[in-house]
Amino acid sequence: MRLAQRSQPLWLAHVLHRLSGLGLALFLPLHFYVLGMAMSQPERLDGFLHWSEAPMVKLAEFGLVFLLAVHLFGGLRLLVLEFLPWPAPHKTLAAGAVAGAALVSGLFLLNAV
Amino acid sequence: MQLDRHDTDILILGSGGAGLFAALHALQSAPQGTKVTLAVKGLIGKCGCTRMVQGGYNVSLGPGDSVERHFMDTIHGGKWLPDQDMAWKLCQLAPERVRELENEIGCFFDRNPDGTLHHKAFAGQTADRTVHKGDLTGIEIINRLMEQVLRRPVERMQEHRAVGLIPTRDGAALAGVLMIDMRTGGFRFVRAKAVIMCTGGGPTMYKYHTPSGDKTMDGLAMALRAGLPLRDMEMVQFHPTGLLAGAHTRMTGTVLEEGLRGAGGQLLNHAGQRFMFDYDAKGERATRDVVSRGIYAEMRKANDPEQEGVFISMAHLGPENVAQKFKGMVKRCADCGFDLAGGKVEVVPTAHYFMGGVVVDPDTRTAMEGLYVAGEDAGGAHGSNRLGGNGVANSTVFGGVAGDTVGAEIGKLSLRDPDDAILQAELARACHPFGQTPGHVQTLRNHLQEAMWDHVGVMRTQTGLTRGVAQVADLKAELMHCGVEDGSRAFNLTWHDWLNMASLCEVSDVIARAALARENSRGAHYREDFPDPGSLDSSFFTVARKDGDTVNVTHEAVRFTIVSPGETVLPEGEPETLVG
Amino acid sequence: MPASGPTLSVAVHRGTSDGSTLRVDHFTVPAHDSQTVLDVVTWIQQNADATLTYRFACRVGMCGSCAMTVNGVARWTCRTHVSKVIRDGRLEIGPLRNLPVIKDLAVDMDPFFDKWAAAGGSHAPTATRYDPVVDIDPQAPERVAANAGIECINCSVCYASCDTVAGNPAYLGPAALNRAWTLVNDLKHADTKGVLDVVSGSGGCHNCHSIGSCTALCPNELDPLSSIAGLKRATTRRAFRGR
Amino acid sequence: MLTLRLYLAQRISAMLMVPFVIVHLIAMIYAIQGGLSAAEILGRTQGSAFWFAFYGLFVVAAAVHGAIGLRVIAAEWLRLARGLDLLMWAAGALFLGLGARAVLAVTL
Ligand SMILES: Cc1cc2nc3c(=O)[nH]c(=O)nc-3n(C[C@H](O)[C@H](O)[C@H](O)COP(=O)(O)OP(=O)(O)OC[C@H]3O[C@@H](n4cnc5c(N)ncnc54)[C@H](O)[C@@H]3O)c2cc1C
Ligand code: HEM
Ligand code: SF4
Ligand code: F3S
Ligand code: FES
Repeated sequence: MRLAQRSQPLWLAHVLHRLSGLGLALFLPLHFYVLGMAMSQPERLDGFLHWSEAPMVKLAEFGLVFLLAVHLFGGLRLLVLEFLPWPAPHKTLAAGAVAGAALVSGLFLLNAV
Repeated sequence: MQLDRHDTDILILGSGGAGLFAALHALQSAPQGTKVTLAVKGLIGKCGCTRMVQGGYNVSLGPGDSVERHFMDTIHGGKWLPDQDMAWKLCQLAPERVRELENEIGCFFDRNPDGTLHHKAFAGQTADRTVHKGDLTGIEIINRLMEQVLRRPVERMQEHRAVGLIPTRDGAALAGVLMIDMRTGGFRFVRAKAVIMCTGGGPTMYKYHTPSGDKTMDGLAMALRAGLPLRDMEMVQFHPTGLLAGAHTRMTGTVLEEGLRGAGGQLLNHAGQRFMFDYDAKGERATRDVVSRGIYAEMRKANDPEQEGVFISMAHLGPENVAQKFKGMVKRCADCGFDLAGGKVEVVPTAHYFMGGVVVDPDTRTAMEGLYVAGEDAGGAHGSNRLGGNGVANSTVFGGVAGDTVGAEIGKLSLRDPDDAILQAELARACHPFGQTPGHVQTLRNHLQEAMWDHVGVMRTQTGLTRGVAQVADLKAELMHCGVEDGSRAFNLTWHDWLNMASLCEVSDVIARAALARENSRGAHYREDFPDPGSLDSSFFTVARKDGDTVNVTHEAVRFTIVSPGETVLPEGEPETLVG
Repeated sequence: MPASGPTLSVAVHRGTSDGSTLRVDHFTVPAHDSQTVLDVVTWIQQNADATLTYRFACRVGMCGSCAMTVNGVARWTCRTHVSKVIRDGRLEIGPLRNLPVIKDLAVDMDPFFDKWAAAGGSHAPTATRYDPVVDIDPQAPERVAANAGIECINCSVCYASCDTVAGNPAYLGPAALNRAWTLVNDLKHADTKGVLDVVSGSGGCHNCHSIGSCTALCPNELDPLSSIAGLKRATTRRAFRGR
Repeated sequence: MLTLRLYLAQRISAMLMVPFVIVHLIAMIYAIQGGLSAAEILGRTQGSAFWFAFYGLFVVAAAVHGAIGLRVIAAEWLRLARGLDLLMWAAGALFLGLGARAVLAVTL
């Protein structure tokens, strides 16, 4: 049976947060690895950064900032929920977090293009 | 046939207020190492009626109230028929039990703004003495009790249905209980040094009824077959306002709370007119039995198949106000499609509580060694009528008493061997439907419920009751030819429907016969052909016993051991009532 | 039984947890105005398939024994009007998730109650039946917090709806933790420390990801999500106070 | 499988990262204007004690936070029971090792 309870906003917020966290955790080693090149082979780092002009890489980069923004606001939402004894309107909080994340990544996208 | 055998020291049947308190008190008062087993037809704490208690618990802890006052109200409410020693014990121990619930079990009873216990008013009482947790008091009491039991070393037999009390060969004592493990469909015979029966009666043989679906008079049917005397069996309490939503829904019959009438709710007949003032000066605020009879009379007058019941209307009190004050009720009605706050809801009297039961002494002992009975299964404490709030007091007080009594006596009791012939007969009885061609059990149940409602219900006559007895006998015979498919017996609800129906038929017969035997009108029992209450001084109660294949009903005089009609135990100068 | 008049098309999940006999049966059930999902199931057992197993007791939303999965959502079936959940004339009814199935629509609720007990879920007395009932200010913040969560009917709807329970069998789950929170706020409770200890353990409140299906679906409108957040705060505060 | 201690570590590291991430995001939005180059990055960060401390702490927090996060996901989505600790420590070590190298590379 399809689990229809999963269409409630807080469930979506949770999954979004988890996927963004997972994405970040997988990307992070790669990011570090690339930056680490600055020490041993700066020219390869530059080479890499040149690619970043390519649309594909731009998209990926945008994706990462998006993930970070989504995860940041989702995380802030959770921290507020857990540590400030606010009453029930959690859904508003979730919506706010999504809006914030959209704003930041939108800004980034505008800047990037 | 496969029969699993099992031994224990103390076996408790049922997990309502009586069963759970029996378990806790047995553990407290029996010697270390005594094995306590709790067997129940449903899940522990999740079945039975104690959980459904809404109004609350009567206890004389309020300002100015006293055990004496609570006792006198109970005697007056029961129209001088209660066993006075039991009624006294009920009122006397209720304060201790409420303190135990609050202090040891952890209940959250509602408080006044100054922090003291809140006592609300309940009909027919001369003091505000009903403690409660909102209007879901039963959930609070049973959840807290259940938690205490779950964390203690109690052997659990959930979804185990007791089907027969099996005596020893000489018949003097109880050897054990035959049960069906409902989940596997297998039989299990449990020997015990002592059995505390708390299966909670339950008048669900009426077309409209309030109790939990698992309650079908199994305990009283078993006691009857075991030859035990049953008293006050004609006394069925009807609640005036049960929801009427059609025969196809289990919602039908469920209670719309008393407080609706208390707050000013109006009852309207088929013509849309108020009628209760034709029957009583207090109108809708009259006592349960009076209002039930008023509604029943109006229904009979109209005799309208399109609209069986009458309407309760609250809208004149302001829908928002009603929705706020009776939040739970309004939501419950809304869930099944009715607008209680703004519209009208069809209601009908509904069988609510069974005053009759096994004859016990005030310490819950029965005529059979090793068998103790407490709660709604036991007769005597309420006489002909139960005060609202005395039901849960009765089950918790006497459940605890049973646990204490058994705990103290268990050392002198031992395991006994059953009469194998009776054991085999009970096994055969339970398996009977598998030998017949499958039929439709529910149709028979519907017919039984119609017959009891029409002939052995709110208002009774000799002709009607006689017809009732005959119809019940016919249905019993039909049931014996109505089979159940013998596929898998594991969790086979239809088999249990059949067994439920068998218990209900047996007890329905006794109710009708006891009602025939009482040729006057007291409390819940109303005879149109004998509307007079009879002389109070020569009050009697009925005692029914199985004798071969029939049931004999005799009269026994009420013993006024504490107070006689016309007297009171209230100290001189005490006002008649504390409520204004 | 042939049905005249409007009907519902009902799919019912059958079988036991061991999976050997899992199947879905289809029934056509007469539709009525006031009809709950429990009534639909009852009709099937009484008129179409006498072997169908389900559980109920009170039939008015007080005992919490009738919960099932209805069109993908866990619900108390005795208080769920068909019109509220029906989709295109169809109902799909299965047992609750996250609990072993005994047969058809009846699940084994023992794991749920074992966790209730494991979360410290019972009162530890500070007084006896021979002491007076203590005064408690109904407006005291603790009492208000406890009252908000106390009226749980242990129906398991929240437990069945929680994805954390599904993924993490050791997790105590929303109902047990909600009860623990009421105990932390129970001014008469003797063992607050014990409760905070067990909810800090490996199956404890810190596993909750605030998914909130519990609060969204509790038929009694309780808010386990917030209760659990309360436990998280209380345990965190205690950790920093170094006790 | 989160106990109080893991939970606290994850939440504290998360709180710590909030300012880091915000500053980092602003810096990135600013930095990508006109394209990125190794020199540009290094010119901003190399030899700066501030950026060393900033990214150093960021990496430590991210390592702790990410490792615990992966542990939770592995437990719930992959139903791993044993090996959770190993996975967590390994992930943490990887984050920390690569991260330290990166921080050193851009700030030394
Ligand atoms: C809707 C409603 C509202 C009520 N409101 C109030 C109120 O406000 N105040 C008040 O004082 N009283 C009230 N009552 C009455 C009160 O609930 C009962 O008087 C009391 O709870 C009975 O307790 P008990 O323990 O005897 O039985 P129950 O609580 O009914 O328990 C009976 C137990 O026995 C089990 N059982 C039954 N048959 C078998 C079998 N064959 N084998 C094994 N186990 C079996 C059942 O499953 C159940 O666990 C109300 C009743 C109803 C129905
Ligand atoms: C602004 C910074 C961050 C904040 C406020 C933050 C906040 C949080 C919070 C509160 C959680 C717990 C979620 C839950 O229990 O459901 C979490 C989980 C997680 N975080 Fe972060 N985080 C941040 C940065 C990061 C980074 C940089 C990574 C990458 C390594 C990351 C990876 C994860 C992972 C993998 C999880 C587990 C997801 C889950 O349990 O559903 N986070 N984060
Ligand atoms: S919290 Fe709500 S959903 Fe969960 S068991 Fe209690 S009543 Fe049911
Ligand atoms: S659905 Fe589960 S994850 Fe937490 S908020 Fe409720 S318990
Ligand atoms: S049957 Fe009791 S809650 Fe539904």
